[in-house]
Amino acid sequence: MNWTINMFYFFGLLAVISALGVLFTRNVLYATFFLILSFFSVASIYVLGNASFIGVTQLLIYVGGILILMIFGLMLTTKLSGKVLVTESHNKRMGVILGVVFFSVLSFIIFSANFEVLNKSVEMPKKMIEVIGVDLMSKYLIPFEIAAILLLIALIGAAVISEKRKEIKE
Amino acid sequence: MSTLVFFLPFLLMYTVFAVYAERKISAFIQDRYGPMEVGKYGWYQTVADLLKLIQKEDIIPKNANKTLFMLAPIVIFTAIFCGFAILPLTSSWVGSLSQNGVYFLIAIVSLDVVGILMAGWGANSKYSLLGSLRAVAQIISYEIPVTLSVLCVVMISQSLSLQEISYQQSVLINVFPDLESTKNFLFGIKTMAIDVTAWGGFFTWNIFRAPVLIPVAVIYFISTLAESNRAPFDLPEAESELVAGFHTEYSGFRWAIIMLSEYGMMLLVAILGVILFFGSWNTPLPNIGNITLANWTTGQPGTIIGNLWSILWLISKAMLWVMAQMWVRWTYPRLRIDQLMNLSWKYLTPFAIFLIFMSGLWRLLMI
Amino acid sequence: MITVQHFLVIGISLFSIGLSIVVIKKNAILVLLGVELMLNGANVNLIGFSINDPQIQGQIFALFVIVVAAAEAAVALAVVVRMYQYYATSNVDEPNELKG
Amino acid sequence: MNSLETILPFSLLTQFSLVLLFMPFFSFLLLSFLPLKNRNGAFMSSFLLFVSFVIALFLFANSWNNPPDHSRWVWFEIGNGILFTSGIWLNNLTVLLLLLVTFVSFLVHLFSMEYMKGDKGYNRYFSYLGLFTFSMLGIVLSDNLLLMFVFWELVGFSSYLLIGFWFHKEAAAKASKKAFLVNRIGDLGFLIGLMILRSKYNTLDLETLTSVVETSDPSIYVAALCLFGGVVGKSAQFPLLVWLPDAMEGPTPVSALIHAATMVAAGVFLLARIVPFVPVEALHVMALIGAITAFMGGVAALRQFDIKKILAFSTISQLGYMVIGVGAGAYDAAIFHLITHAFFKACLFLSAGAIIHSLHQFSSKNDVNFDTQDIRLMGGLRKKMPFTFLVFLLSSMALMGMPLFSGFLSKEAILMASSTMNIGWQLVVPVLAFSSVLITAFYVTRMVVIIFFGEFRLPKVKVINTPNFASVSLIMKIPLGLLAIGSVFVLFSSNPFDGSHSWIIKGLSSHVAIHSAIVSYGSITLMLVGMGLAYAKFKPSGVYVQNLHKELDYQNKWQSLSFNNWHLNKIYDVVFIRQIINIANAVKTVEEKMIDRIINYFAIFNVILAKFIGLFDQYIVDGLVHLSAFVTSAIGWLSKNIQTGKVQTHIVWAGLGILMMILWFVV
Repeated sequence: MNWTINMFYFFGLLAVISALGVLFTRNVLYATFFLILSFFSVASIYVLGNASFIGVTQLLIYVGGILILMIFGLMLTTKLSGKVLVTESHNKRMGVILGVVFFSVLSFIIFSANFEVLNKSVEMPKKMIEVIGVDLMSKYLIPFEIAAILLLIALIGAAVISEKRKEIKE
Repeated sequence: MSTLVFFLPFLLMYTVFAVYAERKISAFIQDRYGPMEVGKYGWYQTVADLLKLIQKEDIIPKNANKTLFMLAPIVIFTAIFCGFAILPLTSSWVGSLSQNGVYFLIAIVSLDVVGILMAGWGANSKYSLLGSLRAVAQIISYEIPVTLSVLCVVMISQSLSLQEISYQQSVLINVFPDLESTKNFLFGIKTMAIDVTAWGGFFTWNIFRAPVLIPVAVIYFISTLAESNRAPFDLPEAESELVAGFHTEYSGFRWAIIMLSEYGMMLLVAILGVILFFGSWNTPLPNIGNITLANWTTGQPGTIIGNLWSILWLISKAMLWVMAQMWVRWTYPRLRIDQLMNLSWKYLTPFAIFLIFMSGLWRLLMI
Repeated sequence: MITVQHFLVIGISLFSIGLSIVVIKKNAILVLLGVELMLNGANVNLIGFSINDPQIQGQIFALFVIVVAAAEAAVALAVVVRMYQYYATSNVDEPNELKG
Repeated sequence: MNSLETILPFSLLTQFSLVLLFMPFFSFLLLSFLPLKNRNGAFMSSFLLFVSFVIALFLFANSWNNPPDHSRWVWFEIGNGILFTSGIWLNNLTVLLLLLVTFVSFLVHLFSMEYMKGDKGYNRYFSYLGLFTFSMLGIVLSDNLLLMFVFWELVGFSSYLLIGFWFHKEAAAKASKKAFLVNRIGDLGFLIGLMILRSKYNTLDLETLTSVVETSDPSIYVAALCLFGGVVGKSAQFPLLVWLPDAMEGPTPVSALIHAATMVAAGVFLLARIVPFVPVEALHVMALIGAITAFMGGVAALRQFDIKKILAFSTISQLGYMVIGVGAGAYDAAIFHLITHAFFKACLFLSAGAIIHSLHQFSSKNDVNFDTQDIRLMGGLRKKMPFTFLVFLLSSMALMGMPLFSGFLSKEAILMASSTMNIGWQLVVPVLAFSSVLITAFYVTRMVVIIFFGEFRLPKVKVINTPNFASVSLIMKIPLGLLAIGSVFVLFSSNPFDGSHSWIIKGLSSHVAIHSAIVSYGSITLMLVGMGLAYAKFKPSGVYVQNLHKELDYQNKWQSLSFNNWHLNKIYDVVFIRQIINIANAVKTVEEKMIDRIINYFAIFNVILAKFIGLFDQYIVDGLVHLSAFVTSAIGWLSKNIQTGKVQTHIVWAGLGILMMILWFVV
């Protein structure tokens, strides 16, 4: 148990620090790799939170899918001129204030709330993945199907939107 | 622990000999000798090469992004080596008894794309960048048929756990905690009522339990060739076009690690393929009446003899798979990039989806 | 013992950082990254809430969030690519035709 | 709603009468708004009128001597429950008049088709005719006084349009204005009468009024006289008879339609409608007015040289007869006279129109300019226009009251009725009525002899190259012939000497009309005397007629009196118009000298006040406005910065909003 909580702290810190890295680095590519690290840590946190399936899904979809896509997008939307890819920042004051205020308000709420009931240890199902599978195919069938349709629509939509058209503004 | 204790040293050894094997096989296919000078039949050629590589200077291009450039081989190797962590080596020796083994494997393997991108971008070379983009596009595209073919197996075996999948193909099926009363039938067709549970051997391998998996195995084989950037899908490192693709700028030890990763990838997909389709660590020999060949050549789980048999069968089957990969490499010409994508999206993926459907139907025959 | 609060703190940290990224960064891709980070923060919360739930509703919810995030990322990226084609920039503050 | 005024259902006859009513209205609308070429509009208009006429025939066949058919519905409501109804009342009187109006109107349409040929406002003319016919039919059909008043005014308006049809002629424009204004004076009386009746009896429905009005009520006496005021205006009775002669400026077929057959008869029709509840004293007053009018009109007709003016004064005189008839208690006789008069007078007008038309063509053919209506320049037309002469003669006989003609029958009936008024001052009525017979005979004979006998006098004044008349076209002859047939007795009574046996009189009243041979013989004698005197004076070989083309308008004051219509125009000018102008001038002086000055001072005061208010406005009110504007613009400036058009700024504000919500709901 001690080992678990230590791992949790480690990955939690890693997630937050690499997220901060995304925030503070000016190099776009670094930011993306920081984010990969952060998501990787978050996946680990999921695993520690007894949600290994979600953890792996996180790895598969976020790290293996979305972020790779993002890096592709980056490479497609910047001119490859050998320069270091940097992004500028603006609204710095507002962004930081907003983040800090959000963080403080939400943490104030969290620490003032009572989580006793939620923290009571309960017998968890052995085969978590079976629960998820059965639930998805019974209880959550309609959301599942809707999500499928949503994905299809997004797929087609993304293809249509990014299609090259002739009337490109110079 | 199997990963560190067994696979790391094994991977190093295997790479050395795989490179040698590759040279020799290519030589045989091209009707020549291959390395012959260093040691008997050139046995030590690869070792000598390795020594040379370690001695070589670690060159980092001036305009490269140093961090990414240096980090990339490690990331690639880590991602692939992570995959070994959940492989069941024997009936009792398994890296991580994860319930989501296959799923994790697919996820973690795709991470090497990150490393490839880092390498390609970090080198700040056009060849590298184009190579890495090609690699990534290829790997992401071929992940789809790989995942779908794996999904076929998952539908047949109703599990994501690699060890459970292994046991299902074993004569020891009833030893596994959740499978005490499970029976295997010939071709998985229950109505035929030919109980092969006690036969073991190749009768209980997945391609025999559900023959629908044979085309799935073919798809898996083709797609994993592309996944590991092997010929005929080695466009990312097409010498004639891109010098050496994303690892053009690497040299010495880092280049060695990249090559190590590539061969590691080959081994990984080979072992996974063996586990999924060809009986995992199980013996191909069935029990024939009183001659319980299967039981003899499997041993009891947990015993040393059992572990040794398991390792033998698993590794030998994987080696055969790797040999097949090499065979293909030296036989077929390289595809064009559009043919590559066509193959994935227009043929393999739809066919794999169809096979998922067929697998579902087959599964209905099994219960 | 990992409690719900542990998850929540990490969740809100990620969320706040993501929000700051969304506001601060100029590059559209980075803004998207911020959004993804915020979604992850939310997901961490969901996982945290389901650690002691035998029905693991939080996990399933998180699954759906990830699915929707994937769809969102695909479409958003397509939009960014299109924007780059059209405006020849991927900075979100440059296409300001909505400005009154 | 008044308990007596229930809603009465729509009957089939009512629906037919509505169709009949709106046919001419459609004609008006179509001709006003469709760009019709040539004579299509006239044909269409005449056709619609013919449809109306056919329906009128149908209604007549169904309603004559049958129980009245009355439909009534709520028209509008004022305030809470004060209802006004409207409806259609078909009784003998109504259908008779419907038949007359549609028939005469149709014939006038036919006649006008030829008469107005080549006029610029051809379609406009027919659309006005449609409107007029519609209004007249409305008067006839409506079952209550208010609706009738509405149509009454419409009739006034459409006659204004028709009289002033050639508005580019100053005389026509003036005449139309005069007709309109003089009618207004009478209509004021009508309106007051309506108000009295409504306030007293709470209804204007004729059928209801007949049953509720008590004739002993003094207010009904006033109301009846007020309504009679309307009649005086519309039917050109004394003292409002000045407009009718001037109205002859309109096209001649119009005069035939509205100044002989329909509009001027509307007054008599109104009297016939209200007579059941009019007190006897009021009737006597009406009879007196009628007698005065008959006499004055007759006298005024004596010395006219304009053919249409003679007919106009004759019409006034005959209308006077009708009013005498109503006043003497024989409204049936009055209506009878109305009908017969409509026929022969319309015939006379149309014949006059034919003559004028022919002379007009003659003048343009010979390229000479002369007054085509002046009888001094006519003469001898008997040979040149034989058909016209024939119909003119027949109608003239009827007008004089020659036995065997329709006019004799109706005039006899009126004279019989007037002869019952023989007490005290009432004796004036029969005396004037009988003397008018002689006068009528005199001026009619004068007119016929001067126009048709002797020799054509125009060549004496002007040089004529081709002294040939164009013959009257068939389309003009048909109406003339039909109307002339209406002047013969057989249409109305089997007995040529006794009007009381006429089916019209029988159909209109139940009481048995008295018949006195003395009255008949007396009137015939008087007529013959008048004819003889006239012939003696105007015989074609006489000195007077030989020098007629050189005759002046008048030579002595008696002639002047007749020629100038008793100097009524001059009297009104002196008595009313001058006085009113004087009063107006006085008022103007007061206005200029006193009120304007007060207003000026007030204005100066106001200007001074305004200066102060202006200062107040500038610094305090405007200051407030500027302040608020400044505050608003400041807020706008502040909020403008929120709208940067940049996504991320919006996200900041959205985030702050969510934060607020979190604080609101959670903390």
